Amino acid sequence: MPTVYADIPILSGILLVCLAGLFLILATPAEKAARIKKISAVSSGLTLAAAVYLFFAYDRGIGGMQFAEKIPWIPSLGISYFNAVDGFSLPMLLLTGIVFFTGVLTMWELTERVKEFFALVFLLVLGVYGLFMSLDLFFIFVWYDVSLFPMYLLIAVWGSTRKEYGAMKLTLYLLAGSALILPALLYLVFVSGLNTFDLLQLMAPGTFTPAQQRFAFLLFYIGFGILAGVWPLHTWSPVGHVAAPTAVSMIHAGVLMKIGAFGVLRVGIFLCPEGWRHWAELMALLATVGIVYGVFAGLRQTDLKYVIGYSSVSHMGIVGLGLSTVTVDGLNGAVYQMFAHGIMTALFFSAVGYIYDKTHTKAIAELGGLSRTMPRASAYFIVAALTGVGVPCLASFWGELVVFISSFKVYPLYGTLAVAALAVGALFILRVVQKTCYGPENEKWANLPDVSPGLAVPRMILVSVIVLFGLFPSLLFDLIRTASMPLMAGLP
Amino acid sequence: MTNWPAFTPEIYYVAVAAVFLVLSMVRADHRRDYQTAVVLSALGVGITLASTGITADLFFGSYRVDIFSQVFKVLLACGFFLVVVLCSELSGVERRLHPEFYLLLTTSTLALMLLVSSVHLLTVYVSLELSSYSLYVLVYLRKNQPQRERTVVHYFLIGASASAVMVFGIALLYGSTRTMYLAEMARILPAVISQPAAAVGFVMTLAGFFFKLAVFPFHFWAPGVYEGSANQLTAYIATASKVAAIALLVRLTALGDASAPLAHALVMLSIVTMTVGNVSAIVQKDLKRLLAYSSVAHAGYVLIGVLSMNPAGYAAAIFYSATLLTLKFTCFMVVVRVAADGANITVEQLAGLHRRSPVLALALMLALFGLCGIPPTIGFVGKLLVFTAAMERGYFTLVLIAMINVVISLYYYLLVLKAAYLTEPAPDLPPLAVTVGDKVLAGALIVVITVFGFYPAPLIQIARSAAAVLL
Amino acid sequence: MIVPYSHILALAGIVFLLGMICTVTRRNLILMLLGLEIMLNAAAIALVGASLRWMAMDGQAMALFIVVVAAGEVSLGLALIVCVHRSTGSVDPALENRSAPENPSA
Amino acid sequence: MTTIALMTDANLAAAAVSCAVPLLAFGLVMVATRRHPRLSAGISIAAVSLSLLGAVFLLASNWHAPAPQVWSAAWLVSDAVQIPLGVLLDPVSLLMMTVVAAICLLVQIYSLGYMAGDPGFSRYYAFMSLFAWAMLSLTLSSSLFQLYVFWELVGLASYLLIGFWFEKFSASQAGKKAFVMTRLGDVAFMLGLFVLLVGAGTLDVTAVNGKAAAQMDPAALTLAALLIFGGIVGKSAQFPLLTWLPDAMEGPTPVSALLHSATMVAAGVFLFARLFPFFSQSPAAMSVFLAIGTVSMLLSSTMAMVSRDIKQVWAYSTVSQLGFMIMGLAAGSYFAGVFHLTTHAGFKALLFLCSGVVIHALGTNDMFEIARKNGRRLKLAMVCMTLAAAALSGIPPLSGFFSKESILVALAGLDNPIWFAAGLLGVFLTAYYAFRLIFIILFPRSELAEPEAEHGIGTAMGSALVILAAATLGLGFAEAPLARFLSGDPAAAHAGPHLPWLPYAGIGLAAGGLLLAWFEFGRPAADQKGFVERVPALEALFANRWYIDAFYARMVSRLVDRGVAWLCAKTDQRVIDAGLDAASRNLIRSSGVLSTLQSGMIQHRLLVLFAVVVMLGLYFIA
Repeated sequence: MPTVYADIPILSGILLVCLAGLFLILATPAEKAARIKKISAVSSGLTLAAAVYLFFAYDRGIGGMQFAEKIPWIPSLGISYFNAVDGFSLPMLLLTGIVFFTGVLTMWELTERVKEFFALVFLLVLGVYGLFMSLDLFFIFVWYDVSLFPMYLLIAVWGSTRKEYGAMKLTLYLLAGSALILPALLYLVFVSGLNTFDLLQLMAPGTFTPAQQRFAFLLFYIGFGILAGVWPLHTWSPVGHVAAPTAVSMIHAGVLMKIGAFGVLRVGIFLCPEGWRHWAELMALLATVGIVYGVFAGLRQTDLKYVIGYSSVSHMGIVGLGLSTVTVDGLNGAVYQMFAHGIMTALFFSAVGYIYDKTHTKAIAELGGLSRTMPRASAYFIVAALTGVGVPCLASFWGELVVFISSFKVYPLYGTLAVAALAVGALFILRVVQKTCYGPENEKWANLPDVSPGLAVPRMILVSVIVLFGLFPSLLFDLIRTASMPLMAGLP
Repeated sequence: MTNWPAFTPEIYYVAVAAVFLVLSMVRADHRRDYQTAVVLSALGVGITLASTGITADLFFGSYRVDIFSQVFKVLLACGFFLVVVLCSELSGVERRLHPEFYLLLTTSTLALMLLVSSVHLLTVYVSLELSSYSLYVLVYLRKNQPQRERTVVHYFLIGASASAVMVFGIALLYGSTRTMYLAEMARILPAVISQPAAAVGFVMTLAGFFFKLAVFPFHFWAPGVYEGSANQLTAYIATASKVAAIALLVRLTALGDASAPLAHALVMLSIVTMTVGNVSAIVQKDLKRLLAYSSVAHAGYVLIGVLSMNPAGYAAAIFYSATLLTLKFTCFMVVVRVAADGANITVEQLAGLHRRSPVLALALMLALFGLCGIPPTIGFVGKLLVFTAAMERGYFTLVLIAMINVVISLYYYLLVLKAAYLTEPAPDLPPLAVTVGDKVLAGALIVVITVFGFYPAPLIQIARSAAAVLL
Repeated sequence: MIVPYSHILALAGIVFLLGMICTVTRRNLILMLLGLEIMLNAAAIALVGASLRWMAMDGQAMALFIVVVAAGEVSLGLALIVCVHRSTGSVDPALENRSAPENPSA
Repeated sequence: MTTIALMTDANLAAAAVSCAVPLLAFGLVMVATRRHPRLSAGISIAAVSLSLLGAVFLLASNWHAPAPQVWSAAWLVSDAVQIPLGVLLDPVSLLMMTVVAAICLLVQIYSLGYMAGDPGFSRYYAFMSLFAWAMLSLTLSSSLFQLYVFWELVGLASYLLIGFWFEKFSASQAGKKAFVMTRLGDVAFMLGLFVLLVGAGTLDVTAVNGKAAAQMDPAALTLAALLIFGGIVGKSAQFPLLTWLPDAMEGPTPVSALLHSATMVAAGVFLFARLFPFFSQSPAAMSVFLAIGTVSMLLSSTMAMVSRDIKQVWAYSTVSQLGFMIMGLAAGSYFAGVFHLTTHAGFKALLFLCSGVVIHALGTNDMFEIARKNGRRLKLAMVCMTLAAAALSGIPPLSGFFSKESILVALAGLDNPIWFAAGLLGVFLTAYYAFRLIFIILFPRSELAEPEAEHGIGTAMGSALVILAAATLGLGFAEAPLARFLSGDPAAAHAGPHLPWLPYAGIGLAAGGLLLAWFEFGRPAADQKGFVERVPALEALFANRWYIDAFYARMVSRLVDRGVAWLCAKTDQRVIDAGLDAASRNLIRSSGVLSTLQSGMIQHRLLVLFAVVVMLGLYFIA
């Protein structure tokens, strides 16, 4: 795969914009909430614009790593500041941009400790962007943690039900993951004997013996898998999602969970293809259990956000299943599904967040008839739900379809189970839709305002993205293919 | 022929000690004492910085001035200066005793400086004792602390036993190597390390520094002393004396080559130490106690670097000591500022810090994340270096256990964070007396913690060159 | 030399152990201090023996230093004990345990 | 290449346009014109009439060229998985397309009157356009993946339209039920596609019908056929997934007319016809289909015999007619099935629209109520309904007679007479329940309620009825040309043995049913109690849909909700989570213990200290 270096460091530009936003926010006095919001909106919008530009400027003919920037950072350890994007990371960047921007907009009505909130969100997103674009193991780990530790405060301060428990659980869980990742990273760096943290150099075939790859991959899989909500390490996710405030659940379920899957892909699969092959069966098993388990556990939930949390577990299971097939199709489907699911959950949480802000309840039993009182809000909710059910021409259908086909070819049993879970999934999500949106108008909520045009903007963006990629999946698939095909071709 | 200029810093600190001796005889005036102390210690930093370039052997080669020692002297001077800065109102100690406090602090610092350059077991022993004795007395100076006697007695007894063990170890070493010069010992020891006497002696010699560093089983004093001594003094014990101890530990372990049993013993010690420290820190309510246990845990992490017994490991340990200095000091700065009346504070008393002083809260947050080694803080780089060194030796399990410990530690650090950021302050609390100077200091610390956490290359270079002279 | 080094070493070791045991078992601060001194002296014996073994002076020098430092240690220790006695009226470390329960947090 | 063809080739252009236009209408209405109901209606009607024009044009231009034409372009290209977006023009797709477009147009015009003044008017037309788009594209799909996509989309449209009046609990419930039950079938469908893909390596319709499937391992082929048929069962509400259709009647009546009788549910049969050559390669599967079709037909007829709800009756009859079509196809007569599909679309839509008029006017579904409220006042509706009912029960010379007869011929051709017998029984029952309803409404027993405020049926609704009635009358005589168009030779109309007596048997049984209905409900002395109602057990059985629904309800609540789901949720709380929490609690407890251990008497500490030192010493000495 060729590596094309950038004339203008756009990638660093994105990071710098986040950083600048962060400092601007810190510099603004806490009373000027409006200005803080404007700053965050503008800078997040800039990053989104950059991401979109990259998405279209990326030369799909050449493929490989593009817009690369490399600066030696800690020479004595062979650490370098190395950013680049390929067909895997570009969709993730775009996703991050969209979710970040819309997330900021959805929190427009926040009043409590605005300054700190947006500062932390910027820190979080800085880490996310960095992780997706970094090709140096040191930085990958640094960004990984940078994107995690603001979560604690974000959830514990601005969250809701059982927030401190949820925050603590989530943080410990995820950093337990990093406790496995760091040793594995160092292990690989040292057995390679190259004294470099450069991913591209390390991934040269024959750097690691199969045994080493098997060993390291397992650690990566578990470590990153926690963040990707792999069963049975998923229990932080519903709790955390429920506790988190809207924008944070959007970013978290929308982007952070993808970091886990992306980490497995970028670090685990890139460095340890042998290990990948070796553990694929296990991955498939866990993923399938996750898919089925998620929908069934979701059936019993009475809290709106718990429902979404479990549906995320199930959908991320689909991603895992795709990765476990060790085929180009599986990879494509998985990455596409990561993108689609990100947008979908973002929309889901933004809709639920709005409903919660107005009704102050997430208990499904208390809701109902919202389509009458707040038609727009429930419309967004229904669109998200239908996407989650996997209705065609809405984004996530294609990812699921491709994953199902490839997994059915490789693991007929798991594939069948995963497809069968669709029916239950439909039952469980439509039930929620029926109980919250449909039914007679609920006089308790009769005089609640509907989504104001301003707040409708982010949600409309998400909806249109879902429809766009639902109608033209090739936009994304052609891009992902440029990365997945050489990867699989490069495998021994 | 002795090269006196190389000895300037030590002489300077002797002079400072003399000044305070004089001050302690005239009528006490705490403002005056404070200002003098600040000025003099700042000057000391300058002098030590000036003397970094020098290399010399003094006193028949029993005292060595080189980049290694000078780096540590700079660190010690900085630690001393920072601690002194914190003493603006030293309410933990009676006003009339302030000169003595500074005097003993100075002598202890002096002793630590002597310690880091001593390359002869005799000098090592003497300077170690000197620093310990000043500390014993300093701890006793704490005002209205009901149990100070027994705190000091425990400290003293454990310290004395540790030094006894150390002396016996020295005797054994000497008995099996016929020399007390570390340089020569480095030549001879590898040959004889297989003899039990030599090995036992070696480990027993380390005991003295284990005591200072609060490595299991010499750590029992830590909680009591941290809790029982004046906040500023606790800051000093947690930073400066640790730094020196690490220095000597590195110097001594540089002698013995990595003979398997020795390494294993150290691995055991470090694992037990960090686990004991972290696990027992979880339930602590008193912030200083909690920090005491956390520094026990950190002693364990440092040991990882030391026991790797390779240049990277030594560099890592050196870097780590600087890290500890910064991070621990930041925490104690917060402690000192929050506990205005000089009393101990519990974790709950941090409540609403983010309201009462945002900058301190931010500094505390970064310091805590640094202590549990989360990027992008300097603490993470320290851990990374240590683990890298261990990994070069192939101690994968050790690193894994250490990381698990990190996760455990995260729990109680987050509890502190929670108190500082989540809980609202009690309404009747007086506003924190945070001067501009404090804000600047806190800001500087924040910058150091994050910037060097993100771009540590220069510091790492210094640490490596310092470690290079050992071999 | 007349006595072989190993014997001296054994003697020193025994004395050291005795000192240890004294320190651990005694309930009296003064006696505990005494035990510490004994340990130091054991070290001194070992050193002197060693310097005899190598026919070199610095062991003896070290021994002298130890004696001196031990003197300082004793003075400090005794001063502490006096303070303890003032505050608790006893020289029994256990007594203070009763007088003040330690570690309220745990 | 396809893009160029789009410019040059009239057929492709017409097909593309007529498929795409309703989608545009949908988007336009959803985004722009929700506030202006009339405008939205105008847009979507214009769109669908454009599609109809296109369809008619295609039908006309290909009337003499039955050679299928295919265009396709890549929609999604992963590595091995490639999903094309294409157009396949062949007789069956053209015919279906025309039928769909025509009925869409009629129903939308009809809805102008029926839905007038509804708060969700625009939304209604948006969904209608959505459906039109999905259904038209479904008919023209060139590959099975594409077909599956639109198959799901029509399901979505049906979900949205059934639940159109979402305040009604029963409506939203019915919508959910419809979606989930069809989804059950679709899971099988998807798996079948996968098996087919793995076996035949392609999902292109022509290829699957051609050689590609031929070299498949017969077992796999049968498996694939059965699984795909699962989709048909779901969509066309066949046994055992037949109970969602009656509930679907909760939607507005025009919707029932369009989706749940004429077109969408017929999509299943369409798929059968579409893949007929493929299915017919597996005799085992075909016999299963035959059985399922027969069972569904008979079961639903029995259910129709006791229902009091007029729309329910037509819904049951839809199921049974679909079953009839499937019987025809499974019996090997491609033409019979498709022909019945066509005619059925006409008269069943007519039936629903007429009932719609009645319901709209009298505000009740209950046939006795309607009779009491003097429903026969509505002359046009009554005439058309009777006509359509006659067609339904196969009375000559109406369209239904011809199509049914051709199916019966096909059944008679089978060596096992039971299917034929079942078919004849079906004819009898159909006539019986159809005219039971008609007679009940026409000859009210109880005294007439005073006529209330008159909802005159507008021109919009009336015109639709008339057109459909005309179709019902005329379509039958189009048998021969249709046969030639569909399968090349006019003789295909009567595949199977030539039995001169057969038409008379059919007519006779239909007449018998009619007479029985007259005897029980029509004649002045009748007490309007059917022979089934006289056997309470039987009536209960039929009225409760043979307890199929109860069975499903129990399954869902017992097995899914309180079974697996409960298990999973509990595992999450009680095992995984609780385990971790317990672990951390124990850690904290141990921490308490440890820190007390470390704060004992000084001697203890020293003891530990020395002990460790001694142990280290021993460790080195040993």
